[in-house]
Amino acid sequence: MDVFSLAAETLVTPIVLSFVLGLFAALVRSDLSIPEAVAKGMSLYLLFAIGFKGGVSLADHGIDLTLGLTLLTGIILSAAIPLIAYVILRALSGLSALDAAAVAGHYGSISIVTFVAASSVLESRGIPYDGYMVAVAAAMEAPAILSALWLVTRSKGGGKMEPGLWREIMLNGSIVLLIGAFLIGMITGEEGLKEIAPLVIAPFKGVLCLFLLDMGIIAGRGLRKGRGVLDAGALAFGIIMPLLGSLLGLGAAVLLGLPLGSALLLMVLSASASYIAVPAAMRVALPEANPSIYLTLSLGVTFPFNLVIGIPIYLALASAVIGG
Amino acid sequence: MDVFSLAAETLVTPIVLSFVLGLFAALVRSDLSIPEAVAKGMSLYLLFAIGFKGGVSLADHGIDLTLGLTLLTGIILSAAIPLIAYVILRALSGLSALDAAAVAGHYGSISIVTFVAASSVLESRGIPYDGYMVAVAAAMEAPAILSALWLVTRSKGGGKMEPGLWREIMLNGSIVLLIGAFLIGMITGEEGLKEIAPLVIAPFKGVLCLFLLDMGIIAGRGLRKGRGVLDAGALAFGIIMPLLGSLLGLGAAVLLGLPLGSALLLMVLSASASYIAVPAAMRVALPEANPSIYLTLSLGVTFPFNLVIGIPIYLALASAVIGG
Amino acid sequence: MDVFSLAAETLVTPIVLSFVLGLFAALVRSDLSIPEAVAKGMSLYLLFAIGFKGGVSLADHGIDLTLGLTLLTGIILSAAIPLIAYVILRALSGLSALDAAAVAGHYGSISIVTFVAASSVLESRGIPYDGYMVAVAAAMEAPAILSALWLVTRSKGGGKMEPGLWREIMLNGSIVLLIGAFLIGMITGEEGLKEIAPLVIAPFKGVLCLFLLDMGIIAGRGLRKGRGVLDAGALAFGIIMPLLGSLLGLGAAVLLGLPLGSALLLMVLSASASYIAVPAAMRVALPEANPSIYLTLSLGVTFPFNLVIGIPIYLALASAVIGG
Amino acid sequence: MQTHKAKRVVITIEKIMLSRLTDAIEKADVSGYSILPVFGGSGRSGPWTREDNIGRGDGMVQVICIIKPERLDTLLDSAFEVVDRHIGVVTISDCEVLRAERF
Amino acid sequence: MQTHKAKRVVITIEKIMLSRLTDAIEKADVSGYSILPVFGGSGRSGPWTREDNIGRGDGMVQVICIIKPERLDTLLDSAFEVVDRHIGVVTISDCEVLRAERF
Amino acid sequence: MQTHKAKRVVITIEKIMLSRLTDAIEKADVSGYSILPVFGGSGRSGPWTREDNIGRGDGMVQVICIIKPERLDTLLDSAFEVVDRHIGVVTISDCEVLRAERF
Ligand SMILES: Nc1ncnc2c1ncn2[C@@H]1O[C@H](COP(=O)(O)O)[C@@H](O)[C@H]1O
Ligand SMILES: Nc1ncnc2c1ncn2[C@@H]1O[C@H](COP(=O)(O)O)[C@@H](O)[C@H]1O
Ligand SMILES: Nc1ncnc2c1ncn2[C@@H]1O[C@H](COP(=O)(O)O)[C@@H](O)[C@H]1O
Ligand code: NA
Ligand code: NA
Ligand code: NA
Repeated sequence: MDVFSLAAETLVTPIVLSFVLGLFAALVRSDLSIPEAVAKGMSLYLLFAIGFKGGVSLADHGIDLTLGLTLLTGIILSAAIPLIAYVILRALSGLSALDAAAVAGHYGSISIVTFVAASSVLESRGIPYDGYMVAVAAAMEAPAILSALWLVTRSKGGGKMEPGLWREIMLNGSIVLLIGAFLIGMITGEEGLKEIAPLVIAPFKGVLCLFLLDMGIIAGRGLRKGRGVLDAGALAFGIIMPLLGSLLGLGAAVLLGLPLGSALLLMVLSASASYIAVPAAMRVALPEANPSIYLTLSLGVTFPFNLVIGIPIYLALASAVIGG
Repeated sequence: MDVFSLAAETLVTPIVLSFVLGLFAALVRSDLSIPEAVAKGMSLYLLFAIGFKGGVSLADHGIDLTLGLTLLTGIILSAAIPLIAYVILRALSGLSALDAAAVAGHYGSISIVTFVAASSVLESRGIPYDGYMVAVAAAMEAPAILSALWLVTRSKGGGKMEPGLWREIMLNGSIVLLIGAFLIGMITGEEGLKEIAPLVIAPFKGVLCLFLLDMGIIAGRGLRKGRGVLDAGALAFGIIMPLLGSLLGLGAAVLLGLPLGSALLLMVLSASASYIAVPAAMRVALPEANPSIYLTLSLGVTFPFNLVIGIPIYLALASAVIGG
Repeated sequence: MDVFSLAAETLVTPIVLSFVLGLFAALVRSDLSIPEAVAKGMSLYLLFAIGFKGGVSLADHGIDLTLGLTLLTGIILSAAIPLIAYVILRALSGLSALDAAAVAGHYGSISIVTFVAASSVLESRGIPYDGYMVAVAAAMEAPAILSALWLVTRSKGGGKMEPGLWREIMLNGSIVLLIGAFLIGMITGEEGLKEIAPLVIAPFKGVLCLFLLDMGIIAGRGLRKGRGVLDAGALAFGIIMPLLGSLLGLGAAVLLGLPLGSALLLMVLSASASYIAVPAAMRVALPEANPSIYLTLSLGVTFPFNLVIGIPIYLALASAVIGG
Repeated sequence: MQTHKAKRVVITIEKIMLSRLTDAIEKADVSGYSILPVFGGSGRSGPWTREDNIGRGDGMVQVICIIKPERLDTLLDSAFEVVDRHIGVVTISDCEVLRAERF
Repeated sequence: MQTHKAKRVVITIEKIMLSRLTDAIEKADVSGYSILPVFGGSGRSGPWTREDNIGRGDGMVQVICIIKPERLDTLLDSAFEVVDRHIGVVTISDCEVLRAERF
Repeated sequence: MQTHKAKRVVITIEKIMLSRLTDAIEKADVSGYSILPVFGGSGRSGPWTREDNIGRGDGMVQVICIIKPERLDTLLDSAFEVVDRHIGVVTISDCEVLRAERF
């Protein structure tokens, strides 16, 4: 199956269309909005569910060496990608060193919703993937922040690590919930899953739709406010970087000998950019960097690109290289 | 089956009893309340679910001429009913021209929860209805507002359309979500439904119960505060107008040749009164009109009447006239 | 099966582990938190669901004399336990008469989540219990408050019943919803249940997990702030009192001739302490009592004890005495 | 634009006491007030946030009354009766209002 | 620490009118404002809380502008046009600000 | 009713900086503060509302301290260190308090 029919097929799922609906609503300035508490509730639900399912599937398949190696690879990718991103960004766009470093940090980290969207594409095509990829996602969240701060210190000595910030990053609610639910899934296994499957499995995709509706609304509002903030070079970066990231992920997956499904997920993790954890850390550590720039790029450009076009491309690539 | 046993049967469903529980809680001044964000979240869920299901069912049955004609009829009903309501209200009650116009606007528009309650009665009796009735519901939301404003301008020159208000009405969150979900349902069809049915179908009635609990609480509080605001004539209007509206809806349904289920829904749309979209528009366009009057009538009198007594009456009427 | 393997088995359920996760997150000062509105929404859902299911099961099995007698027993236990608790607390700890009375009131009242956790243990072991135990839970909520206030008036004349407080307690949202849903379940029976089971049955345990996650977070924060507030005697009370309460409940259950499942639930009701209704009443009636003391004891000590260790012990005890 | 002298009274109080306080305010014939949610705080009884309690009942609110200066004492007396035994803060400051006919 | 004299204008208004008010404020060239949620209140049109409406749309908000004293009249004129026919309260008080270069 | 002179300091700051600010306030030995949620606003960095972000983390809050006048400078110094590089507004105004023994 070629990329285009894959993309077309991905495009007409309720998940992607819900995102498009939210985008549309925001762009025409409808007052459609999801209450803050409900959006946060849905994100807690999604994290709990994917963590739990990942843990259960690990319990089923057992722990092996690949797990450890893949975790390590994820950490290295997360730390290395910002350095590459920074160089590209400085070459392509007119962003200041500070803003470029802040943006770069986002691309080393990950978007868990893109990860979930990719796994649901895998599921609907019956391609298996390893449960521990959820743990890899968690491991890739933070290293990129360190790299971004290092880039800033190197270039002008600012951006020193505020006391307490490191603990805040490592113990932020999303990571704790994801890892915690993962462990609960691992411990309680299929037994536990049977009890709570009607909450964590059955309505999962529906909730994901509503969550993507919210993301569409917010991305759309960001685009309305952020237009003018990005030059053409920065925009190009928002498309080129995920493609490049996915290739790095693919290379790593081949080296690790990951099967198709897990390889796709590692590509998606490398290709996606953070829009929750990293922005929060940047506001504390680099308050002078302009949030409109990194949020518009990561949420307004790269996220939709990955969701709609990127995932099918990455899957076609991975199938071609790895087979399956 | 006669109206009374139908009414009795409707009355003892969890849906209606939840409303009664909420009403009771408010009237005895219990502090039972649903958080604002949760109530709004439930209403977004309900709109998404009914829009989506409507769209899927349209995709199944295809588009035909009746759809277009029914939409047009809905718009005409929505625009015409306020004029009739205004005349009756001025005759029956002591309300000022301004308040009467504001109330009239509510009765041309619709209550989506009443619509949903009626469709769930149809479903539990196995009576089919057309998916596009959801689109008719959306189309009937706004025209009534224009009629109400026209009534005011005619009578004393106030109530000019504030700039931006018209866009706000047409693109209000509920309409955008309902129509958007309808389109998503249409595009993704049964395939899409299968993916998110565990969210949009399975728990639907349960969520509706909790939502009606909330509506009962708010209606009860409104009745406690609003007592004294309505004279006997206005109260009578709150019962007579839905009956009259349902007859207009029935007439239109017969002309259009709608089958029993869809006819009932058109009756219910004509009979029900708005308590979300129209009040908001009135606060902007007619701030001098007293909100207690229109909210108490629409939510405290007509909504419970339709929910408990109206729907069975309309169904009996429609069965007698249309058969089925 | 002995207590230890029972405890181990209870310990590794998603429900208990979710609580532990929340506790952990709070103790390491993660910012993981459930939005207020979502937590309140979940508690409304849980109350509606258990009330409804209790009512349906009563409708199935019919009302008999035991119901009335058990209700009465529950009320007596709720009123009597604070007197015993007060004496023990004054003997064991250095708390003032006022604080001791406030704490005592909490132990006469109940924790509905502990009740639910116990019923889910019964369900997973296939041990039946009577639906009306939900009504007993509701009846045991308030009498303890009266006893606590009586203890205070007796000792120093403060704590007079503020006007309106009694109505507030009897008609507080939780009681109204629990009883109301119970009645709705009774009236609509299996028919009603079939309609809303996908909401009130299927995802119940999953929601309970997320709710316990929230309780773990709050209990953990309370423990962090409350350390230093309790002396060793008070801490000991937090373990001894539930054990003693469970014995009182067991004795009453034997006298009433309750079957194993219902006996366990009566034990759990007697053993558990309130952390919602009673604290609120105490803030109004006894504002000088220190909330850290009663909240830390009831939520930080007794609740986890019952959840993890207590329930298996009580079940072992009840099985030994009643058989089953 | 024409403005009028007024007093701004802010009462920070536990939410469970709110209805008692507004009853007292109304008894003092005060024509209007607004209630602001308080997210958290700290005082002699230590720090708290709204997310600290299961029932989430024990948060605080701020009740703000804009009143004519001559009404101040009556209001303070009524409010004090409710606030007295309970935790909370009462502050008074000067302000000007537009549209004084409104209160 | 160096402070600067400023005016604190608080406009309590229905949420549905908020975007019209902020448009007016921006037209008056006011450099900044903050919006506080209002949980409930009471006035000539009776008591209300945010939980009173199905759409929960008709709550109120407080818009707070800290401005240079010389800007006051322009702001009040613009705001008044929006508030005029609608319910709501406008108060003005004195304050000092840190970092006046910021507005 | 007996009242006492006090200062009302209002610090509008990003929520992510809140715990750092309250730590600083506590280090300055300030006896109490209240935190109000801010729903949205506008400033040099443009308009925002709490519903604008996925994580919904970057909203702002208002920290209100009622303090004895002689404590003002210590508080401002401590607060300024936290607010310095970050966006936010600090205002000071006069008020009277009931029950001054409380702080
Ligand atoms: N000096 C203060 N400034 C502002 N708010 C205060 C102050 N003192 C107390 N509060 C508020 O009132 C609550 C109770 O104070 P307290 O009675 O001292 O424990 C605190 O948690 C704060 O929300
Ligand atoms: N004197 C006042 N002090 C504080 N808030 C007020 C006052 N008067 C009115 N309000 C607020 O403005 C809203 C509308 O007032 P009104 O237009 O008088 O009904 C009330 O519900 C309050 O939230
Ligand atoms: N003059 C002002 N009056 C009230 N709030 C302000 C003012 N200026 C800034 N703010 C608040 O502080 C936030 C950040 O301001 P700024 O640093 O200027 O972007 C704004 O979004 C407002 O919430
Ligand atoms: Na990445
Ligand atoms: Na209608
Ligand atoms: Na008990």
